[in-house]
Amino acid sequence: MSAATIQKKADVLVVGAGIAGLQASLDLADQGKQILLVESQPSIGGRMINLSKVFPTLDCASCITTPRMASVAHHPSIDLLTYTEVNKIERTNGKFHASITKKPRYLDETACIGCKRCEEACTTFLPDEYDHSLGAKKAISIAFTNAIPQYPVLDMDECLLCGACAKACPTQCINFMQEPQEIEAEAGAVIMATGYNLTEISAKKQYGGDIYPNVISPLQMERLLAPHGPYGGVMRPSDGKIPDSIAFVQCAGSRDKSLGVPYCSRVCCMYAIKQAMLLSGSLPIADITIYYMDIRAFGKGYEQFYQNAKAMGIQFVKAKVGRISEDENHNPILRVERQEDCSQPEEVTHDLVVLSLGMVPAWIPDRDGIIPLEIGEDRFVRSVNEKITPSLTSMEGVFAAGTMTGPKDIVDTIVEAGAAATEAANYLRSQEGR
Amino acid sequence: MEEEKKLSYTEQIKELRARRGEGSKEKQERSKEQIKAQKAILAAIDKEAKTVPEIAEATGMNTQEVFWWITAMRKYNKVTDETKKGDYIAYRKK
Amino acid sequence: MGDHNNMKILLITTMISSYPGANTVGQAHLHYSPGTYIIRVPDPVVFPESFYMRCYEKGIDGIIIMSSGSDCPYEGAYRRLSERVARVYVQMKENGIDPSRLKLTTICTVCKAAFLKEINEMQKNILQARADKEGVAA
Amino acid sequence: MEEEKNTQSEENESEEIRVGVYVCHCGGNISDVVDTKAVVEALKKNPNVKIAKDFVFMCSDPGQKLIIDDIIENNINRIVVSACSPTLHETTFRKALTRAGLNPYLYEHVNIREQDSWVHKGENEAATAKAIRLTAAGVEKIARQDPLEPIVVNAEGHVVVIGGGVAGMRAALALIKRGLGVTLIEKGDRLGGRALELDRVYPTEEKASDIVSQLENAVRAEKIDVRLNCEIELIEGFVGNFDVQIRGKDSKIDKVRAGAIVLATGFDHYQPYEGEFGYGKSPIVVTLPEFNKLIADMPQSDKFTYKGKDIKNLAFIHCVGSRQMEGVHQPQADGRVNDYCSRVCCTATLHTINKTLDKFPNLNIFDLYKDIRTYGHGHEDYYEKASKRGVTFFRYTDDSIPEYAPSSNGSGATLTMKDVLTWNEEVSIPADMIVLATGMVPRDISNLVGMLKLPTGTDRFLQEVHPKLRPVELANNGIMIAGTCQGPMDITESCAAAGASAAKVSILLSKKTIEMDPYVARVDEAKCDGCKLCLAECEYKGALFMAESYAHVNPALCVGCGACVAVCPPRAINIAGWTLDQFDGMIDAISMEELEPATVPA
Amino acid sequence: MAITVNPDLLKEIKEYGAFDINACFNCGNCTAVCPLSDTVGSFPRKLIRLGQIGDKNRVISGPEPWLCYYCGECSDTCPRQAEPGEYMAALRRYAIAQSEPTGIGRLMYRSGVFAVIVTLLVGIVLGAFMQTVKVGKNPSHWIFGAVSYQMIHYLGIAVSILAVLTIVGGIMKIFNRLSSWEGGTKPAPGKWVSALKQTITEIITMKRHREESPASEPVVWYRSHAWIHLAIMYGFIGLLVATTLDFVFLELLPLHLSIFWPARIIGTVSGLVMLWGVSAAMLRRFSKEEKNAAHTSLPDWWLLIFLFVLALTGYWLEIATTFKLVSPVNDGIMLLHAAMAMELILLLAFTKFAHVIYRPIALFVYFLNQA
Repeated sequence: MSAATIQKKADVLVVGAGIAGLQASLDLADQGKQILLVESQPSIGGRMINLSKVFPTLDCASCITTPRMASVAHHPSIDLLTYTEVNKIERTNGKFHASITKKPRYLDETACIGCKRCEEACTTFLPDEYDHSLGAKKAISIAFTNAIPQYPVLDMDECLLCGACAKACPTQCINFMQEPQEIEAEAGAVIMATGYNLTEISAKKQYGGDIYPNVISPLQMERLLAPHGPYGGVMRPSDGKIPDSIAFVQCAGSRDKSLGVPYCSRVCCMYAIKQAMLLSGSLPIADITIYYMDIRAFGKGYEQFYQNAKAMGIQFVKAKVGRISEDENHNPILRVERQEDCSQPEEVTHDLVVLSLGMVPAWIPDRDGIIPLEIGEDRFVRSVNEKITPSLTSMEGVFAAGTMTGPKDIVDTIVEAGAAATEAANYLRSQEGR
Repeated sequence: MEEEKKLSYTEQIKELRARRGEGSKEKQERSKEQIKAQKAILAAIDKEAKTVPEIAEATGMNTQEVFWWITAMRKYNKVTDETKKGDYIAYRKK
Repeated sequence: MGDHNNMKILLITTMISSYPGANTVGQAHLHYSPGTYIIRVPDPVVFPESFYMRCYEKGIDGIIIMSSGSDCPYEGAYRRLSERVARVYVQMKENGIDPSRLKLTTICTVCKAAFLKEINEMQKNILQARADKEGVAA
Repeated sequence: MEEEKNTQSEENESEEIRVGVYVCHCGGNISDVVDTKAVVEALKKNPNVKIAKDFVFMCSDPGQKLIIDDIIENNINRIVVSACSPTLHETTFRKALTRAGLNPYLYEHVNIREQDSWVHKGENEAATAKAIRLTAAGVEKIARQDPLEPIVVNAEGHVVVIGGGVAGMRAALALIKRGLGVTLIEKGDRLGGRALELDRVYPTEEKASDIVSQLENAVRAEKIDVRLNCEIELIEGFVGNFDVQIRGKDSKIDKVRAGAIVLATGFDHYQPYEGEFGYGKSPIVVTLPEFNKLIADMPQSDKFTYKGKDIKNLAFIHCVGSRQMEGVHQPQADGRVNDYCSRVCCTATLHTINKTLDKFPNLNIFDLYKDIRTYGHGHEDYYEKASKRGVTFFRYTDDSIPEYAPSSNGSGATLTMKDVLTWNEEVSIPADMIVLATGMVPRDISNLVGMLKLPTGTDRFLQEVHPKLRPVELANNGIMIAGTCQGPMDITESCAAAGASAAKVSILLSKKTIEMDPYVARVDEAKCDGCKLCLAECEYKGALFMAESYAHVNPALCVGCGACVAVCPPRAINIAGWTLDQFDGMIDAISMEELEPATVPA
Repeated sequence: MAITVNPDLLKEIKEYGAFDINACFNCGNCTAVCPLSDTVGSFPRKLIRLGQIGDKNRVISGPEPWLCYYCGECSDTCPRQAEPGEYMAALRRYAIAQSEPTGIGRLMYRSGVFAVIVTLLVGIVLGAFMQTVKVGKNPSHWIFGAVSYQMIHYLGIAVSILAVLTIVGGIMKIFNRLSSWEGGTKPAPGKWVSALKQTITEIITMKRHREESPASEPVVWYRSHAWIHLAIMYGFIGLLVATTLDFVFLELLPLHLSIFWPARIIGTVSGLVMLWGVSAAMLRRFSKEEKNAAHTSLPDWWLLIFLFVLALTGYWLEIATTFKLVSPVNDGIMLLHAAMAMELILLLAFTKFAHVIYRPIALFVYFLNQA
């Protein structure tokens, strides 16, 4: 009953449409290469589109990502597949063959006009993963307001099968019986840009990140700070209180061998400082404290950003938080050794606590298959010529960009995506000669 | 494919419900719970705006659950923000 | 609401931030007064002082310049724009136009709340300006 | 190009303006609130509108066919579609115009969904009035629109890379492999740059000399035009067409034409001032680069001897010349302090410490830091390894910078500071030798900066267009940056930047010509009175200039911001596609009281 | 006055264990996570840092090493796996070694071979010495066929006196050091009584120890460190009481004591309790499941082995006495039992066993300074 397999051909297959994949695709497509860009989520934009603002410029993340997303979506040389999984990529005779599955959204994308009438009609509420469960969505919904493309996804597992959405749709595009669509693609080169996950919020038991409602992840804080966030402001999840005292716990998921993440995640210091600055902007009287080991503001303009934050009155306390508990009002209590003043442990109560979690690879070859790339000790995809050509993977013709090779901030990701595009283009050219 | 398209929505739903079997009931129960929760909260803030702790007290639900529903109904334009009351925002039915 | 409908507010938006910002408000199906007219430009710095004065002459009640602020991609454009707006205020004063009928602000692509707030404030300003004028006339 | 424009405008004048208006229902999304029929009827009264129609889905194939048929059969030459946001379907309809043989810029998209029907639910009448005014404004705008063509400039398929360090070589290689011609210019007498000073590099522990020779051999194997001992004399021109004058060792000037330029001019080491932690006053105080050179060739030994003296206690001080604070540190020559972090020194220092302990395992090593910034892949391992090998760390702050005091016998020194790790107690650290982890400062390229008006930041490094999204491009179109001329980086990061800048160059030069948006300033020479007011407004060097008594625009350099437009008294200068006349027409339509058709002024 | 940094102290402490402590990067997690660290006694990082910069005086003068019960939470959660708990254990060994003047303790801790040789040598000497006095023709107590009862009696007293002397020396030294402890204050005299009360309560109940409950390893009570320790302690005290009672009432009582005689009951029950405790402790160390048992060193084993063998041989002798089993093997076991018991007392000041003296003193000082 499933439709015949669709055949596609491209110069380069790009896996992942976060900022790295978008940038690599654009850099290649603008050179005239045909790109097949595959994204597993319903919208492109990756992690970046859901951030509040970016450091150190404090540009609105969505404002600088949306144009790039739109350029990709409208680019004549980019064939974009969203809500699509890559199952396998194989290299035969110098060409890559990918088997790809387009997951059913349960609607006809060619007919959908993105009007959201289905979403309004739907009565089933679910936690919204784009707001990291802080907010709600419907069983049929468009991922987020500025999603690209503006097609909803129907969550068949949660659907009541009431038919309200189908009745509301002006184009009759809903199809409850839709099946996955198989796609076979051939490409001359591959760029992998599958991104990162945060370290599990439950990883450090002493922090109770999965138990205490007011101990949240940094991506949740991003949503609270975003102008279109779930609460319409910074409030805490347990009861909607506007917090007076907010703390950031640095290295809550990095530089910790007991968590199996011995490396530094590079971005946590800066995003915490950024969030702290944004908080002090929106909650001018709130006390904001960052508990840290070393402030790693190493990038261009980052140190100055850090010094500005200090000048704004954000408290930087050199201490690693040992444990977190909470009182009867769900106020988190941190236990720290405040070593700058004395050597003694101290308990401090805050209204809201952000665990500055680190980065782990979202996709790991030996766990998730698809394509057999070598990984390093840190489980990220390994570069075989790290100094000179960081985007080179262990497989000829496959290049990696962004956080799939290690933690990285946006600017380093974009630079590396450009470098990966260059490598892919040059590889294609070298293959032509053969 | 062609054949499937011809099925009307009612037929599609009937077919899928049959495939789903018992699972359907569970989802309908949950839906009833959801509607109940929304109704209770909306009733509490129909006449006057209330904060999350106040709604929780009025409805007997816990604050975290109330707040999630407020967020949900805020998003779908059923609830609107009113004035700030202390450290909390008061919400009113739209 | 009736008052609001006989009111014309011109929203000058930028291609990269406030125009998509207005779309975001639409995508969220939020409500604001229909007396609002959005035009988009690469950058509002293009308009001379006379453009604004002509608008008021033609019967536009209020103008909100929704710039890109620090996100502006053009060198020096925001500085020039704010300097120009200052000169427009002078001309407005000279011509007896209430200065609250012009506002320079920054709206991002997802600034839903700020967008609505600016419109509401402008409506209030316009009503106040009308009342003041009537008061003077009376 | 000028000629082309003229013929088109002539054509234009001879032609009657015939606008077609199409109002979309969007399957009820618009038509449930906006009375689309009323919009059509109102617009029909506009003298310029020859056809007005509504349709359920304009973006659908039958909808587009309506437009194409009207263009072909009814000689419609301007199109207005009132529908969703232009961000969704403007390109769709422009393509339809092209298919029908009409200039795609003769199209106006009016947003009556996101900015009308969706936000004015329940106020149908007002929403309809708004839709009429907005659509009329669209008609006014497009009636005053000329056909536009993209700006096309010639693109020389050759690149000049300035700087023969790792980043420069890396960029040159990527470009030549892409099929572009490359001239690589190096000031010194050999390729390799700062990497030549290094022994082994973190985290791969490769020999830096291997990296350099690997790159150098690759450069030599390709047809890269390598110019050693050469400097830039002059650069003129603009994107696609730069004229680069190169001065050789014999002062002979050679000219190269390039479509783009990559700057990879590198950095200088921070040089401590005399007396900074005893530097220059005592021979036992050296900088990290000096120390690396010193121990590079030393054999492994139980004893470390320096200047005939046994060294037992060796201290390293971080952040010398970096992360400086105003009022705390001595300012640089230009009166500013180096307030930036030099990024590489933490890992470089710990890398050196480990190397030192490999050779001299009996040394006591002390490390005085502010924050340990071992951020990158494998960096933290050097920190841990150094700790495990018994290095003692001390953390100082700007309130307590280590104080250097030579010991009374003159052979060693003591460093005294308040140690954060010891709850701010004062500690005194014996040191027989002190190594200062000096940072990076921008290399002096003031000749290039002046010549090309290159933007620099407050840190004096070259300033990219956008620190987040466009990190390897300068505001100067066609000039890219790679490596440490932009800010501190290590070899990996410099090479990645070189690859990224090669991608940007390839995009520019992949075809023989560069196509750019037509939305740039245009001067009506008949109106221009040569008052020059516009010149002061332009921030883009060479974009606007005076010649033959009127203003000229170089469309390759103009970004179309419109700053010049506003100051022109006779309205002689305008942004193509966004003229003030067009906006005036739109305001007329928006401000019309009765929903009667506005007329287009002659 | 600035502290002059001395990097050699840590090297010295490391000879007593704590082989990973250099990895420490002073984050302070250990102090913050420690359930017992507080404003009076802050550890472990404070002591680690003092070790790193080489402030020997402060390292050995504080009560902190004795306030730590080594629950393992700090080591479990240490981001650098520097084993701060193990460092605290090493500090206790270091402190014991620093408190006795002979240097034997120092050598025993630092060299396993030396420790074994000393143990064997002292054991043999004791055993041989006990053989010097021949048993009379009419032994009053037949089980002492191998050793003269009188010999045991008086040697026991002598050994105890010797032990007491070394202990007193140690106590004086430790008091001396604690008086220079920087965290210490001069509390009001009334405080002494309550501090003493708190100390005794803590020793009896081990409340602090039990309540430290590491979040990372929620163990059942009978497997918990505190309960095992309590079992060993009460078992040992019980046996000490039973033995003393036997000694004191020796002449008044019939020879073949019934196992229902109160002192016997105390001995039997205590022996069982201790045997269970010691077995459980040894099992924990074998399995190495918990962090705090992962790095068992010879001094830990030494004490456990001694207690285990003493308990086992004690039972053997009890059974032999009750059922009047006569065998040369019993004689040998009797000799072993007596020799080991005396050795345990004799080497008290030099081994881990010394903590029975030092910990209460440290606790007393701690409570004295508690607000």
